[in-house]
This record gives sequence, structure tokens and C-alpha cells, in this order.
Amino acid sequence: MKSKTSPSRVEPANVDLSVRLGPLTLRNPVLTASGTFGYGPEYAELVDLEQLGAIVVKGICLKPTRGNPTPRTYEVASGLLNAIGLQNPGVDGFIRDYLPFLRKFSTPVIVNIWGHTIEEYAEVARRFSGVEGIAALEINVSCPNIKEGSKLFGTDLDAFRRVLDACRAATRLPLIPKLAPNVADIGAFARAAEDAGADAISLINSVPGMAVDIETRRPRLANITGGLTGPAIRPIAVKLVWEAARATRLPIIGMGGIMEAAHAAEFLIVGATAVAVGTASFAEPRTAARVVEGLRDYLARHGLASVRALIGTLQR
Amino acid sequence: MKSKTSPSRVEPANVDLSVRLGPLTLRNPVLTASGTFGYGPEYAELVDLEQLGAIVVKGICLKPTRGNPTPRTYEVASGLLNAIGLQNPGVDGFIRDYLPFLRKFSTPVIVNIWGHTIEEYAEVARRFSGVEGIAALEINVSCPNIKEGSKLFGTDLDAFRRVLDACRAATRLPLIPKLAPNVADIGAFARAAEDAGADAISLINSVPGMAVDIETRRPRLANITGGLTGPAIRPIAVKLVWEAARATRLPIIGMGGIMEAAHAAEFLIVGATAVAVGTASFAEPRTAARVVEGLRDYLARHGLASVRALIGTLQR
Amino acid sequence: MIIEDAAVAGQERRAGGYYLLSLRSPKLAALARPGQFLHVRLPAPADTLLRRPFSIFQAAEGEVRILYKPVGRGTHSMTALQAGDVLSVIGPLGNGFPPPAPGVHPVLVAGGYGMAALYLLAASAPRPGTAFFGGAGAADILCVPEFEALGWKVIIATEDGSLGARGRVTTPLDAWLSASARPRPIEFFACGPNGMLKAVAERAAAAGARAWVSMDRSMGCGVGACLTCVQRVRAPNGEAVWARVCKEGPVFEAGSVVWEEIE
Amino acid sequence: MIIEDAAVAGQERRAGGYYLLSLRSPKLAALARPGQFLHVRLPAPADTLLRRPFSIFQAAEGEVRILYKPVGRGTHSMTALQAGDVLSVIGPLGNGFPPPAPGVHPVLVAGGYGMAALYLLAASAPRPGTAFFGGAGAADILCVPEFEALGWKVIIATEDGSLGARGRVTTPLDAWLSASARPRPIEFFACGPNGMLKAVAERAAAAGARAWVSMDRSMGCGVGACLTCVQRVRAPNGEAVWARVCKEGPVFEAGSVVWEEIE
Ligand SMILES: Cc1cc2nc3c(=O)[nH]c(=O)nc-3n(C[C@H](O)[C@H](O)[C@H](O)COP(=O)(O)OP(=O)(O)OC[C@H]3O[C@@H](n4cnc5c(N)ncnc54)[C@H](O)[C@@H]3O)c2cc1C
Ligand SMILES: Cc1cc2nc3c(=O)[nH]c(=O)nc-3n(C[C@H](O)[C@H](O)[C@H](O)COP(=O)(O)OP(=O)(O)OC[C@H]3O[C@@H](n4cnc5c(N)ncnc54)[C@H](O)[C@@H]3O)c2cc1C
Ligand SMILES: Cc1cc2nc3c(=O)[nH]c(=O)nc-3n(C[C@H](O)[C@H](O)[C@H](O)COP(=O)(O)O)c2cc1C
Ligand SMILES: Cc1cc2nc3c(=O)[nH]c(=O)nc-3n(C[C@H](O)[C@H](O)[C@H](O)COP(=O)(O)O)c2cc1C
Ligand code: FES
Ligand code: FES
Repeated sequence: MKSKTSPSRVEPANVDLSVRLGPLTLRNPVLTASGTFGYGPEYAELVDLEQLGAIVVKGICLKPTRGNPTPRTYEVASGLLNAIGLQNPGVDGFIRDYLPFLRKFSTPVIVNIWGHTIEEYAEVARRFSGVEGIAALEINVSCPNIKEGSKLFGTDLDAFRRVLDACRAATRLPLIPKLAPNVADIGAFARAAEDAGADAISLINSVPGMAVDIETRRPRLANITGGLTGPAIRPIAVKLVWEAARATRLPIIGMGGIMEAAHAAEFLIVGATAVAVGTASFAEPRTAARVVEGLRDYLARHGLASVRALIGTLQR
Repeated sequence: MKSKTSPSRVEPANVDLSVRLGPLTLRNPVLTASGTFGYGPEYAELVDLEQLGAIVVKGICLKPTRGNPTPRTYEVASGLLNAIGLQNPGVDGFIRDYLPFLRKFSTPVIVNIWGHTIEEYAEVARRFSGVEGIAALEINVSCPNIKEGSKLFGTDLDAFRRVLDACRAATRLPLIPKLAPNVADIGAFARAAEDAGADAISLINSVPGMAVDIETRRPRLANITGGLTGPAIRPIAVKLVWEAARATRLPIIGMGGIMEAAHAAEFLIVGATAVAVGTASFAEPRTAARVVEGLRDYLARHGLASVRALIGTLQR
Repeated sequence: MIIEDAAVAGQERRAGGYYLLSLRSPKLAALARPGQFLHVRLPAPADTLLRRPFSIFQAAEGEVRILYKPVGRGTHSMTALQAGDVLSVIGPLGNGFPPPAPGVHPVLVAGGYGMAALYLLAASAPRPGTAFFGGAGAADILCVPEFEALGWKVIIATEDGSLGARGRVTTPLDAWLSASARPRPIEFFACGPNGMLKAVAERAAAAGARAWVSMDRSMGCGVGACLTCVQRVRAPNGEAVWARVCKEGPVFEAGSVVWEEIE
Repeated sequence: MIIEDAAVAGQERRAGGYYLLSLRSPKLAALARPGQFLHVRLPAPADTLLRRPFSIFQAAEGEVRILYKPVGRGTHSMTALQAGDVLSVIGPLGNGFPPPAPGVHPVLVAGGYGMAALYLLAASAPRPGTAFFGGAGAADILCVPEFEALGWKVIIATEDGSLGARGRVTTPLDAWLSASARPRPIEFFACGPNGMLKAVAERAAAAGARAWVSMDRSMGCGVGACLTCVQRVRAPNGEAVWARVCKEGPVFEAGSVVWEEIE
């Protein structure tokens, strides 16, 4: 099929897929979403990690953390509910047990971080500074289980700003705050990130949700509520990325329900500079690599020699 | 299958399905959701309107309104995006063209209302006061196309309060504000509704969303963004109803992705007093009637003689 | 309008990639009028929610038939249907074609599945007329034997010239219209892409003839409740208003359609 | 661990409502070890996202086989699979059973699909032992001929008494264990509901025997990435830590499992 918008065809092999996320240059715009690709080794037997634009590892806080009781996930219509509760090996455990493996690859490693307090966020950021093999920090402010007083960092603009300021002061690593979807005005958070000196933003984190077993009347997740991910949330994510892209000049990593290259293209068209594949990896571990190839073909078919020519080109 | 929670069996025919929504008593807790069942006559050849707990008609404002250009809906994974844009015949058109038909049934009619300004909301509420055949007003504050200045009535707590105060002052009809899902703290809106003298609340309205045709790079909806409904949003809706139920003593009409009786039971268990069937009616016009029968069987099987014994009984 | 779980009586592949699906339903067959449609629930809806609309092609002997082309997920899933399967159907829906006026020569213009949508009209017309069928190639020209069996003259145009005249359907239509010996008065009945319908509307206006066009809009409820399928038309007082293609349509008098507002 | 689009070699219905699904895959057949599992993508995923885990029942002659029961949407959709269909499979996954220690009499205890999960172990054991199978009724007792063909003694208990002893599998097991003439030393290998596994763990502790239990947890990724399937176990230093059933399990030394924390 030939596109109306651009008549000339480009050879897929000649398409330039590289993008810049602030100071980072990525060979392609397709990342793994935090929490859905482990710490690297889990999928390495099935997926060539060199094909990924970057690896974003599961959220790390200061100390090893137990997370929630089980059941932790529940499948719903076109989606997945999860309440893993941020189980993780802590900063030292990650550096000791996983980073040496990840350093063997040329693929940039982005560490998703969080803390119970603003001080802990800053401390984690500081501890990762200067550690070899870490390209950037993604700041997870949108975890429903962590709050300052009654304010959630991801949905309260002031708390959000304070977390970012503290992290910014603690490290020179590129910072990528990850925005929560359940806010009335995503643009305000995007602008606050820009003002705080973030290098990019990523969105969306999972959407708060819940399901009940009507026979036992108990919640399907031990934590009662969890985060909804997968195709069900894609329209919500595309809309928020579009809105955020109009509010900030920061590059955006878009995610939410990407299962194939066409879905990634949607995010790029509304203004994302890169995308992340999450839940889809569980169904098909090679999704991210396939999205890379599918994007290449799509761009070639549309006569676009660079993926950058697609970003933010929504027609009205 | 026998439930662990209640050994004694009840005959389905003996189950009491009636519920109270503030001053209203409904024969059963299953309503049609505004905008998905027209103004009554559209489905009357296929569905016995006497089987419904109440009919909630499509949103009405003061004057006939044109709504959005087409395309107005787009099907997505387990969901539907819509941007009808509140096309409606206006207060007088509704009273003239539809109300006489609806008065022929014993089923209570709830009119979903909206306005471009706070004054218009109040005026619409006033105009419906004392009109025979109207049981209550559902106040749609969560339409993304209507705002006061830059504040959306559905996501700005102050604007929300002012709309409710104005409507409350304008009518003695039962008022049911309908809450928007895209807020950080639904409990605050539920409490504000209670404080303003609302008689019940309903939630959720559709979730803002968007989709793009990657071949033309144009939005799938003429309005660019729309509202996501259907099974995709059910976990989001169940979670928000659960949260709202813990924040207020007002009865709640829960909705979002109900396709069968089991889904309705989920909403009741987390605290809804009634439910509304929306998008499912497009797929299967008799969904609401089937949910009524399915709930009856479920309650009987669990030895519950009244649906009220199920409401808010989530086990922990 | 009824809703029914209809048994599939059979399904066969036809030329041009179309499928002929027959449903056992004496009630629908008795109610169906030319130009009306069925709203069909997909056999395995899974993550698709909406029904799909299809014109009633034939209705006889207790069966209704549709002729459809697999273009997307829904229609592809329908190709697996076999005799004995059950399909939920709402119908007959919409305002169909009025009967051709007596003493007037009926002219049909069709593209795509429009040939199927016009068959019942052709079969019920007081007298056979002339049918113009257009398509990209020979494979897109459907139902010619069926129309000829009714005594209609079928004139074909294909864009690649593989059958009939080369070009759009308007090429032979314009030639026919300008022939001095053609039947008069005439009345148009058309179903196909919007561009074609608009072209027919223009010819009709120029010829001082009435034209009825059946429009294709993507649909939600199919019964007038959701306001998905709206089309601008002129009310009798000249004002532009919304009409629901599923309810006031799918057939409109061509003169009433506000063509400028069609994307 | 590999990922492969495997061709279905065949599928047949077995007793007790189970299905035997054979997949052509020389690689998986060569890699498979007792107690490991496959993570299978559903044939028509539609609105289901996750794969489903199944124990490897048999692996031979270039084929791997699973024995599964349709219990929900995913497994029901699998029953339509036919020879020639293609299924995406990740496997073999998990840490299986260690080989039975030489000179020790192996004792199997199984409920549900556990009988299938233990077959490869039975087939590879240095010598046949005794297998205890439990279920609600005769229909739930699987694979007895297969185990007997390997020379194992199979002892059955059903809750309704329709086959073997009446009662739980522990009834004949306890009787066997208290018989003075029974083989010694013994080692347990068990797969079934958690309650059964815990009962086996208690018998093993009392008998001073080692026991290996294969646990069933609902899974996300199947490869250790999502942390869905975690189970509390005791680390060598005695501390309770999470183990991933899909990675460190599904087989655990019974003494290391923190049974109190199992719902
Ligand atoms: C009143 C009416 C009568 C119809 N009668 C027939 C008929 O007799 N035979 C027949 O084959 N089709 C008919 N159609 C069109 C038919 O409804 C669509 O082809 C069908 O809905 C597509 O469903 P899908 O799930 O396969 O495609 P989708 O997955 O919904 O879409 C696939 C592709 O088809 C396009 N598409 C979707 N809906 C339409 C549409 N309504 N018109 C044009 N393109 C569309 C989309 O843009 C997309 O590119 C009729 C439509 C209407 C409104
Ligand atoms: C390591 C491992 C090995 C397994 N091996 C086998 C096997 O060899 N043969 C076999 O038949 N099954 C096996 N299972 C169980 C099998 O994975 C489930 O039956 C299957 O996932 C259910 O999918 P579904 O879509 O049909 O059901 P769902 O729709 O997911 O669920 C339907 C019902 O089944 C229950 N259910 C779902 N998952 C499980 C589960 N893991 N255990 C128990 N109940 C569940 C749900 O609570 C629900 O009531 C194994 C599970 C694990 C973890
Ligand atoms: C099992 C699971 C665990 C997750 N853990 C994290 C996490 O630790 N930190 C984080 O920022 N996001 C986490 N996420 C959210 C994802 O990174 C991503 O934002 C979300 O899943 C949306 O993308 P998807 O729809 O493609 O899955 C997790 C998601 C899932 C499904
Ligand atoms: C086509 C369409 C039109 C709608 N119109 C209105 C409306 O006019 N007023 C309103 O309050 N909600 C409207 N809604 C929202 C529904 O009432 C309901 O809140 C929502 O669809 C969620 O329920 P569901 O998932 O069961 O559809 C509309 C929804 C749809 C799909
Ligand atoms: S399709 Fe719903 S109004 Fe026409
Ligand atoms: S299933 Fe994902 S870690 Fe085990």
C-alpha cells in the first residue's frame, strides 16, 4: 500500500531509527518498560538485547524490598492488573547481581528508581551517579503505594516538584520522570518536569484498577487495587502523550498497550520520541525487536528516511 | 456451584431486587447509561422497558445542540472511543418529542443534563422541575468539551461544587452528579457531592482517550480525542467506585464495561447501590434485562434474599 | 425491527472475494424491504464490541442473505461461519428505497456491495430498468446474472477496462443519459462510495430526475440511539440537520443530502 | 530455554475431561527435563494477553506432550487445536526434579495434572518405585497404564471411593508408610494442590525423608521477569525470601517452603 503523504520509497535498511532523549542517543526508539523485562538476564536467552533501543530495568529503591503478597497479577479484558509492590534487590543488590551482566551489552541501561521519602529518592539517585553502565534514571513517582503524608508524588504537583528537585540536586545523570495517568492535567506535570531540569519524561504508568472474584467476594489481587496495563489502556496513553507533547519540549517516551509496530507509530505520531513495550513482552518476548523491524518497514513504505520525521506529525 | 459464604438457597423468584437511590425506589438496580440508550423509543421494539430499573436518557442542555462532526466513534481493543459531542434536542425538544412516550412506562426516567455555563446548568435543572414523568436529574460534569474558563467542571473541585450548588438551588428533583474518572482523588469529589446536597452519585463517565490512523496520520475521531468505554475500563471503574464508596454515604450508581450480571455484581460488592449498562447495549440491546435476571440467579445461589445484602460486602 | 438468534443456512465464496451468507429466519425474510440492512453480532466477538451492518441482498423462502467482503477483523471472523452456527441479528433496519414510481424507467447505479444492496429493489420494481455497475476490475462486478435474470439491462464499467467500458461508472452512464433515444422519465437508485453517490446526485439534478442514494456510514447501535452514523441533510424547511443513517437512512433523497459536508 | 512456533502433531481427548496435546519440536523434546514446563501462547489470544503454563508430560521422538484440562477461557480455546496448527511455545522452563538418589526408593504423590507432571521423572528414575494418585473420583486418576508400563506400583485413592481406597491420597500413603516391611530409605516427589503438597512435606519430615514438591502458581512471564509467581522459601541461612516458581521452581525441596504463608 502506498501512502498518500509521501510518494518516494526508501529502502528499509536505509531508514535511520536513531533518536535523542536529551543527552542520550539511542540506536532505535524502542525500549522495554520498567517491571516488564526484569533486570536484563531473564529474557536474554530469548531476545537479543542488542536489538533494543535501551533497557529500562524494574524499579529499584535503597534497600531490598519484599513487595506485596500474592496474588500479584490478574488478567482482565485486553489488559493485566498488577500489584507487584515494587519488590526489588535494592541499589547494592542491583549493582552487585545484575549490572555486571548488563555491562556486557552496548544497549543503554536506564534504571527506574523510587523511594519511600524524598530523601530516599535523592539518595538512590546519588548512589547511582558515577556508576559505570548506567545511562539514565527513570523516576517512578506514580506508584500508588508510596506517598508523602497523604500526597502521592505522582498526582500532587508540589510533591512531584520536590522529588524532582531533590533528584536533580543529587545527580548529573539524565533524569526521566515517569508520569501517572490519573491526573486531570498531564500538561502541568510535563511542564513541572521541564522546569525542574528533567531531560525527558515517560508516560504512562499503569492506570489504577481493581477486580473482584464474585464467588468469594474477595479482590483478585492481595493488594486489593493494582495497575492496569496492556491494550486496554492504549487509547488513554495515546491521548495523554499527545497532551503532554503539546505542553513541553522535553522528549517523551510513550507507552501503554503497545503490541506491534503500528501501535508504536501511533505514539510517535502524537509526539513521543521513543516508546516502551511493557505487558506485551509477557505474551511475546520478542515484541520490542519486532516493533523495531516493523517501524523500519512502515517508515520505508511512507518514504521517511528517519524516524524523527514521523514524530509529532499528527494531521488535523 | 455452591458458595462458601452462604449455605442456604433462595428461590430466584423470591429475591428482592429493589434498591433506594436517596428518595427514589427502583424495582431493580439496573439502569441504562446516558447516551447509550437514546431517549427511550430507539430500543423499545427490542427491549421491554418495564424490565429496567430506570432509564437514563442522553445528555440534554438548554437548546438543541449539533454535536461533533463525524467520525464520532471508533472501536478499540475491548472498548469504544466516542466523541458524539452531546448532540441533543434541548430541554423543550426532549419534553415535546420524547417525554410523552416515556410517560407510558412505569420505569423511572432520569434525565442527564449539562450546560455550557453554571447558569445554564441551573436553568436546565429549573426547567425540568415539576415536569411530570421525570424522576431525577443526573448532572454530567465530566464532558471534556465544556469548561468554565480553563477549569473543567468534572476535574476541578471548585467548579464542580459551584455547578452542584447552582443546580441544588434551582430544583427539588433528586440530583445525581456523574463523576469524571480522570482525577487523582475521586473521594474528594464524592464528598463534595454529599456536601452540596446531592442525592446519589454516578460513576464513571468515559475515560479520555484517542486513536490515530497511522496510514493517514489523522485522528480516528473528528474531535481528535474522545471517551473510552466498554470492558477495557471496567477495572478502572470498579476501583473508583470502591474508593468513592469509602468516601461517602451517598448511594452510588456504578458503571463502566458491564457486559453481564457478574460484572454488575462486582460493582455492587465494592459498594455501588445500582449499576448502569452502557456500551454493552450496542452489542446486545437486552444486556440490562439479562443483567437483572443474572443478578437474581446469582443472589439466589448465594442465599441472599435481597440485593441490598450484597452491596459493599467486599471481603478482605 | 426484531432481534433474533438466526441459524446459518449456509455460506459460500463468490467471485471478487465476496461471501454469500444465508440465514434461516422466516420473520426477517417476511419483514425485509429493499434497501434495509441487518446489524450482525460477530461470531466470536472477543475484544470487538460492535455489531456490523450489512445490506439485505436477498430475502425469500424463510431465508435472508447478505453478500459481504472480508475487509477487517469483523468480516474476516465471519468467513468461518458454517451451516448450523447461530448468529445474533437485529433487523430489518433503516428506511429503505421507496418503490420505483410507476411509469418511470428505473436506473440503478452501483459500486462495491451496492450491487447486492440494490437487488431487492430490482426484484420488486414494477418493471425492469437499466443498471450501471462500476468497479476497479472485473472481480468487483457482482450479481450480473441475478439482475439479468430479472430482465434488467446491465451496463458495466471497470477502471482497468477488464470488463465493460474502461473508466468510472459515470462514463457509460453519461453516454446513456445523453442518448436521445433513452427511456424517459427516469428515476435513480444508487448505492456505492460517496463520490459515486454525489456524481449520481449531480446527474439526477441535471436530468431533472429524482434520485435515491443509500449511504454507508460506520455504525454503533444501528437503531438510532448512539448518534454515531449521522449525516447532514436538508429538512423540508431548507435547514441543515442531522439524520441518522441507520434510522432516517440509509436511503436518502439525493437532493436532501448536504454533499459539501461529506469528508 | 527457547521460543518456538511448534506445529501441533495431534490432539486427543483423554479420560477425566483431559486433553493430550502433542507438539512437534525436536529441540524442546531434547531439552526437556522432569518437572519442567512449557509456557504456551493461546491459539486465538484476542483479549487474553498471558501465556498459560503446562507441565511437560512426555518428551520423545521429536515431540513434547502436555496433558491439560479445560478449566477457563484459555484452556477451552486450546481444545480446538488440530494437527497442523501452530502454537508459540517457550520452554523448557523452570527448575525440575532432581534425579532420585541412587539406592533410595522413590515415592510419587500426585493429584490433578500432577500425574502428568511426574511421568518424566518416573520414566527417568534409576528404578521404579511407588506412586500414590489421588482425586475426587475415578475420572480424575490419570496415566495409570503409563506408570505401570514403567514398572511402577500405583496406589489409588478417590474421595468418592469409585476407584482404589476411599479418601484422600494420604490415607493409603499413611498406611504404606507405617507398614514395617516398606522399602527404606525413601524420597518423595509430589505435584498437586497445595494442601496435598503440605501433607507430603509433613510425612517426609516425620519419616526423615527428602521431599520435592512441584508448585502451581498463576504466572505472568514464565521466565522470572514479572515477579507474579513468587513463593516464600527459606534461604540456606534460614531467612524467608521470595523464590520465583517459574524460575527457582516449580520444584522446591519441601523443607525449604514456608508453608504458613500459603493462602
Ligand atoms: C448500511 C450499511 C450496509 C452495508 N452493507 C454491506 C454489504 O452488503 N456488504 C459488505 O461487504 N459491506 C457492507 N457494509 C460495510 C460493512 O459494514 C463493513 O465492511 C464492515 O463493518 C467492516 O467490518 P470489519 O470488522 O471487517 O472491518 P473493520 O475492522 O471495522 O475495518 C476494516 C477496514 O474497513 C474499513 N471500514 C470499516 N467500516 C467500513 C464501512 N462501513 N465502510 C467502508 N469501509 C469500512 C475501515 O476503515 C478499515 O480500513 C455496509 C455498511 C453499512 C453502513
Ligand atoms: C508450573 C505449572 C504447570 C502446570 N501444568 C499443568 C498441566 O500439566 N495440566 C493442566 O491441566 N494444568 C496445568 N497447570 C495449570 C494451568 O496453567 C491452568 O489450568 C491454566 O492456566 C488455566 O488457564 P485458563 O485460561 O483456562 O483459565 P483462567 O481463565 O485463567 O482461569 C479459570 C479458572 O482456573 C483457575 N486457575 C487459573 N490458573 C490456575 C492455576 N495455575 N492453577 C489452578 N487454577 C487456576 C482460576 O482461578 C479460574 O477459576 C499448570 C500450572 C503451573 C503454574
Ligand atoms: C508486572 C508489571 C510491573 C511493573 N513495574 C513497574 C516498575 O517497577 N516501575 C515502573 O515505573 N513501572 C512499572 N510498570 C509499568 C510499566 O513500566 C508500564 O508503564 C505499563 O505497564 C504500561 O505499558 P504496557 O501497557 O505496555 O504494559 C510495571 C508494569 C507491569 C505490568
Ligand atoms: C456513545 C456514547 C454516548 C455517551 N453519552 C453520554 C452523555 O450524553 N452523558 C453522559 O453523562 N454520559 C454519556 N456517555 C457515558 C456513559 O453514560 C457511561 O458513563 C460510559 O459509557 C461507561 O459505561 P460503559 O462502559 O458501560 O459504556 C456516553 C457513552 C457512549 C458510549
Ligand atoms: S448507528 Fe447508532 S444512531 Fe445510527
Ligand atoms: S511468572 Fe513472571 S516471574 Fe514467574
